[in-house]
Amino acid sequence: MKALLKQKEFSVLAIVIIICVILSFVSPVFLTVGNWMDILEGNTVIGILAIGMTLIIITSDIDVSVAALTTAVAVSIGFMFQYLPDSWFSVVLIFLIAPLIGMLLGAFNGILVSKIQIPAIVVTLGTLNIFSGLVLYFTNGNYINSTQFPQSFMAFSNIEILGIPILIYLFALVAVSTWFILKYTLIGRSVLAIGGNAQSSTRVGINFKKVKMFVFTYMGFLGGVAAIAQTSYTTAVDPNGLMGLELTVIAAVVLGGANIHGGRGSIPGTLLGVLLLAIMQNGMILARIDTFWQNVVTGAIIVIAVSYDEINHRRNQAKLANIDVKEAS
Amino acid sequence: MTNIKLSKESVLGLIALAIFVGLSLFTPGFLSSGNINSMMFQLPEFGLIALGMMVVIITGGIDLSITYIAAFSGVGAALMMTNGFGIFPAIIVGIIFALACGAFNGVVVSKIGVPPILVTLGTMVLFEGVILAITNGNAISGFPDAYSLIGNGYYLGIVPFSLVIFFVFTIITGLLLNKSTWGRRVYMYGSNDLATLFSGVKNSKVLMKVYLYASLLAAVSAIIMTSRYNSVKVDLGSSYLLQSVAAAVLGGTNIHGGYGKVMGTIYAVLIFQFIRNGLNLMGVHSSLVDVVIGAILIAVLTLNFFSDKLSRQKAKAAS
Amino acid sequence: MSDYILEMEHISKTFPGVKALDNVELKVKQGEVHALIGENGAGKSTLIKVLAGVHEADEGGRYLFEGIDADIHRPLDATLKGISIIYQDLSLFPNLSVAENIYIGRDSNKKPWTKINWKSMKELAGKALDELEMDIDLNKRVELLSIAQQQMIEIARALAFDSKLIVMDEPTSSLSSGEVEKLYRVIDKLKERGISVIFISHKLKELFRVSDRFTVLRDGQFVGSYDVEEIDEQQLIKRMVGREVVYENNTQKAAVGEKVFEVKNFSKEGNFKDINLSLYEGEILAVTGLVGSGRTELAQSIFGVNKADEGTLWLNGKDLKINSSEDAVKQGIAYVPEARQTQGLVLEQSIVNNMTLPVIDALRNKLKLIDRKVEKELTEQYIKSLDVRPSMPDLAADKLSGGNQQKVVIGKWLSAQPKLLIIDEPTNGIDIGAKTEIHKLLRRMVKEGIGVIMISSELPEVLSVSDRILVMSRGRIAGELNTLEADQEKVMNLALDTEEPEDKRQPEGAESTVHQEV
Amino acid sequence: VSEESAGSGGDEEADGAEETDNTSEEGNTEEAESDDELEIAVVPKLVGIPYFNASETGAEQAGEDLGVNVEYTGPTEADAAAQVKVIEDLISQDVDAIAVAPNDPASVEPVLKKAKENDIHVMDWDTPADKELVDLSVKQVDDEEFGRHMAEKLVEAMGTEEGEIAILTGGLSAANLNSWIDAAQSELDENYPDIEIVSDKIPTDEKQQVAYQKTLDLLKSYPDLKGVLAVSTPAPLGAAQAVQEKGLQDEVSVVGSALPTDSEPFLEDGSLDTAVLWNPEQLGYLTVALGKMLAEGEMPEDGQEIEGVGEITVEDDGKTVIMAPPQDYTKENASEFDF
Ligand SMILES: Nc1ncnc2c1ncn2[C@@H]1O[C@H](COP(=O)(O)OP(=O)(O)OP(=O)(O)O)[C@@H](O)[C@H]1O
Ligand SMILES: Nc1ncnc2c1ncn2[C@@H]1O[C@H](COP(=O)(O)OP(=O)(O)OP(=O)(O)O)[C@@H](O)[C@H]1O
Ligand SMILES: [Mg+2]
Ligand SMILES: [Mg+2]
Repeated sequence: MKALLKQKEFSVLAIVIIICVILSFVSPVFLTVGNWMDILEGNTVIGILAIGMTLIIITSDIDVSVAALTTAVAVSIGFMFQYLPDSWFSVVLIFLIAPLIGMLLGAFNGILVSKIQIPAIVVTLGTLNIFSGLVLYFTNGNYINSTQFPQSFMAFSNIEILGIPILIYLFALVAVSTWFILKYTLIGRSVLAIGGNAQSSTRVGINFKKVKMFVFTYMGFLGGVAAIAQTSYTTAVDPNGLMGLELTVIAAVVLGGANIHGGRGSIPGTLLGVLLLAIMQNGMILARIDTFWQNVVTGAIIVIAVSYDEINHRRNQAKLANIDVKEAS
Repeated sequence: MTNIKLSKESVLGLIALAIFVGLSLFTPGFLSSGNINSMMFQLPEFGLIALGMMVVIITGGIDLSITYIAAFSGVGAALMMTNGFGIFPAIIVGIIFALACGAFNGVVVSKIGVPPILVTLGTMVLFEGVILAITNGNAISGFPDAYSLIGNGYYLGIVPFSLVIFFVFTIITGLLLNKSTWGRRVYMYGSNDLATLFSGVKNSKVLMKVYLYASLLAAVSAIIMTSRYNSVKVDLGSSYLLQSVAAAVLGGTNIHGGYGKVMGTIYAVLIFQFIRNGLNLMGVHSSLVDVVIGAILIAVLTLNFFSDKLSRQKAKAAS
Repeated sequence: MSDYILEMEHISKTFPGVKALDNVELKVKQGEVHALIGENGAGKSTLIKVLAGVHEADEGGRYLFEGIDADIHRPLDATLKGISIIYQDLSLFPNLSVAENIYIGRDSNKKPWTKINWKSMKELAGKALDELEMDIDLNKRVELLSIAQQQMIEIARALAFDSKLIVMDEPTSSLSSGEVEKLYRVIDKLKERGISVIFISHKLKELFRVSDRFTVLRDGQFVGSYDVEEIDEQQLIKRMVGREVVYENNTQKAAVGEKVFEVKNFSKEGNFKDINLSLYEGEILAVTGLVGSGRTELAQSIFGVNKADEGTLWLNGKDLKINSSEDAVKQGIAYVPEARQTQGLVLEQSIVNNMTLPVIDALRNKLKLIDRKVEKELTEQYIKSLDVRPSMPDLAADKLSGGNQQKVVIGKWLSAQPKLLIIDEPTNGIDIGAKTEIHKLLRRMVKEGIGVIMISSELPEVLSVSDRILVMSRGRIAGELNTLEADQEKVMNLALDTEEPEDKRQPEGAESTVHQEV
Repeated sequence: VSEESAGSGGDEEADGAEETDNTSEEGNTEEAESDDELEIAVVPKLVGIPYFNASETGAEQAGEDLGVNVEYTGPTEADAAAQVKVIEDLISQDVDAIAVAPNDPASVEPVLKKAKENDIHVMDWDTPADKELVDLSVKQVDDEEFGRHMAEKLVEAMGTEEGEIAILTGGLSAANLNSWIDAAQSELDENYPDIEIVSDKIPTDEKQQVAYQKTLDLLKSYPDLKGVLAVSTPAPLGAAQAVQEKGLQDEVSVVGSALPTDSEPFLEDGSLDTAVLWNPEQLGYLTVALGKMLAEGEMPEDGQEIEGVGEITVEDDGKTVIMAPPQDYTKENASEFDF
């Protein structure tokens, strides 16, 4: 069933491997465990958001408000920190409240998309302005730094299990559970179904609006989780810190083989897309590429990757329509 | 069924008018000649980019690289002038730089068939990188005085010259879209590209021209901007990117393609202009201006939804 | 208590500006196969959509299922009551597996977090496919299947549902004859089990083969319901169209003139090979064969959308260089595709815009701008000569019924004044009335000097319309017949490929199973 | 990409932030009451970052102390075009003086000309605009001095005059960051030829997190790295965070421009050696004070004592005012400041 899907993922995988091989020749530290920990930990936020974005893109929508939404939640967390006691209870509470706030904001997007039927890119363009405007208005852009955090949260962010930072576990947990949802639950199936054919999905009784509602709310939920990850990673809340991240997130998802027209996309693919962007960032300095040329390289790799993928896709598509032509007798 | 019904665009025009009147009444200084004047100067650069974005959106695409195309074009013109060439060759080079970018987008979109949002996401980073590599991130400035007339001078002593340019390109865009065969094909392609292919339309040619035209508008905008600001840097006009998408969509352009009117986009650009200017004059915190813009975008589309629903119910009741 | 499982009475449905159904009645008995017939735009599909909860009927109707008020407001309600619909345009998920496609919808009323049991899903899907004697990998994605196989998946889904009433809207329009036979057997089985079937089709013979009762609609109105014993084909047609229609075979060979068009050594890997054909002035050349024999690919290669690997074209004394559809149109070749809605028309756009699309360059005034007036006049002229209804040039094409849409597509090409018209499945899904009109039109074009190549799978059509028949089989031309000497048997003998493919691997296509054409 | 001059990566204390709000509210009410008061507009590169918030606090305070109306407004992104629009709107409001911290000096030239034509006094602050055009130029420090000073501090912290160092910057296109970096590089070239800068300046998007990740990569890529010079306020914090995490306080020195309160946690354990900056609140205050003088037709003099700021330097041209020499914040003194 996944013959083609695998191929799509395969093309990213191939590019990732090629870059890895090059980098490991160029820089001896590239293939060290420490470097990979840094890469993974440093891309947890992008990764979590990209996983949520995958579901949205599968339903052929897009959400450009993710970074603003995540920042809004992070600022709320920072605000709450000032009132929370220094105990493990606070950390638990944050893990309950942050995703909840995220879900509320995501649900707002969801309602506008599903009930009012405004195209998602428009809705989220609007909420991007609204969320980030309000955040800046209320915070004035001021940092909330670690001196105001409960010690328990600092302790949480420093946890390492088997030498692996806690954030990587959080990332893995989000990835595995979302993969499970897509593959093994009805709602996950519905997400794929409405992306594959929206009209058919209503005919077989799938509640189109509810599913749209779900993907945006889930995106919000993950935005909440990402806000915790971001806060714990930088041990500060920076109201401008995630600005512009939404395009990176979208780039990661589509590099991972999700189809912007819907219906196709997978968690492993997205993880590869995140990884591709991550090692490119990481590799720029390791490979000692001239600062001023780094964007050229990044941009070129994105264009090449998406073109290669498209060409590949077409080739496979062409094979589909084959007729078993009779040989001359 | 054909009772007098205002088009989406006219309603938007009325909204723009209402905002204008409201602000004139309640915001001191809004209606002052100085303020009207400065709004006339501010309008063209953004309006041109929004028109370019609209044309791309009508084909069901999007051009995320458009502001970097503008910046690149500005860099081209600036380099020429700072190297002693005249204004005219500089403008030509600026336009050529932009068209080169547009052609690159066009080829990848139309020949390879990569979805525009992906192509331009990549070229956005790519063009930015190329500008950085050329300028090392520094601003280029110091243009001849005559050049600054394009963005700062007046036609006949009252109308900003840039506004005249904008007006001319608005008309050209309107004519091309509504009266030229290319424009017809753009709309048809935007609705169903397979059907145009099966009608003998060379889709790649249509698309190629779309990206070239958008980049031409970006170049014109860049010339006005560089002339107005007397300088160019990698982020020239970058804040117009998402705004131009918002303006096109607020103006009624269908984000999935097939529909979009010049007048709608112009009204949307006016609305944005009035709101920003008015709120600034009122001393509203600039973050809140963004909030208002976002809210208007959502509010207008929500209103559209409910009025559509209402008219559908009416039509039903009538028959 | 009646023995009707479904009773719909006084059903009306108004779309803005169109009364699609007007006081219609449909009553279906337990365990019967009930045919719903009517011309294009008569309202069959609309009635089915009301039945299914896709559309809500206007007030005042009565809709009972199993004797009680059906209370169906959305598709899920119908599904839960045991009503399955196989829509004209299918309802599959190309990105999901066969098993998922068959199973989907069964648990639409369950909680969203319910876990999917892949094992039981596959078991169930496997059983349904067995019943249809289909052997398809359950894990295969549906987009990899042929159209015919996809149609069968849709039927398997309805079977798997344990439905009490299954509606099939033109299920056979894309099936090969073998699969059609299979479908008949399945319908017989359903009948034995007491399941009711509503069957929509434009193929009358087929209807007489499977149906117990007919309900006829005309222009959104109920004409009547009849037992199969009490009515014959001619009477049925009369009731559908309100007049008598005679389907006459072409008995007179056209006076053949000069050669106008020639295809030489055309080949495209994986599509067709060594195609040579000629078209003479004054004749209609039919290209027929089984589904998947490569006719569409050949036509599209001539038209330039699918470039051939090798071979040359010759038209009216000139060799042609065709790299794109644009070139083809410029050289005077027109192509009416088989997929009317996706390839033939820009549905959201007006009739004018569609009709003038290929010739728009010629409709410019001195300023090189489109001359709206000329454009409109031209369109109105073709609307009139083709009798497109309603005759409103500014109406969006998606508001037209299938037959009228086809007329617009043909009008589009007439306005381009082509030298050669290739028309692919011209009457697929079109009612008898419109069908004969289109056939007459083809005749008229030939008389006016346009070369016509008609691709069709419907043998009666081929035999009645064409002058000469080319039969394709597995990407090659298997033979040529003069229509006057041809009959269905001869055509089928050529179309059936007796040789087995060397590669025994089952190709994606549906061409493998071979039965008699109807 | 935002590129504020030396935007604070800092954390205003919670009560500090509240204070800001209060003052601005009061400012607004004042505005409504008195129409005949002088109106001084102060335009930062962008609003909503800590550094410019601190200047705002100072500016509003000066407005209150000196009895002038202060309009502190700017774009939400450090975009030259957006900033020009703000200035144009201010001209429409007919203020008495406009002080601008240009995102791109050249791009504000035409609009400043226009302001002058409308009889508005124009000045620049934080980052210089075209010298010919402005009536007064307020500089927090001397750019050349500042850059060289940071380089010296870095060498001092490294304790050696040879080895590899890297330079982080807020953004590649920020003019004043570039001029500091250029000055620092000249200082190193001229006086410490054995110090090698390993790569071009590395942009950090004005984000602590990016500076952190880039520094981690640098530390891996150049294991012999001895020092990091981080220009733009979030950058030193990110660099220090990386050094702290890897426990390299003793091997790698970090020096850069940052606010003392933000730097404190890193100064404590030596992951950040010295933060060099000036007092942004004072800068805001001085800007308004000088704006008032200008509007009243006076010019400052060299060595003049400005209340609330201290003694200022006026350069030979008579219109470039330098607030104070750069200030070093270290482990020892950082806790004494509240910005
Ligand atoms: N959504 C709609 N909006 C407006 N008119 C519609 C709509 N759907 C159908 N119609 C109109 O209703 C009438 C009946 O259409 P319907 O599709 O039911 O015909 P049909 O009998 O199924 O024809 P065919 O044999 O071509 O499939 C047609 O005139 C059609 O144009
Ligand atoms: N859209 C499609 N997706 C997948 N397979 C397709 C598609 N269209 C055609 N095919 C497959 O391509 C093969 C050739 O089909 P094609 O339509 O050319 O045959 P044909 O001889 O024209 O028959 P017909 O026109 O009756 O379908 C068939 O196996 C068919 O299943
Ligand atoms: Mg129908
Ligand atoms: Mg075909």
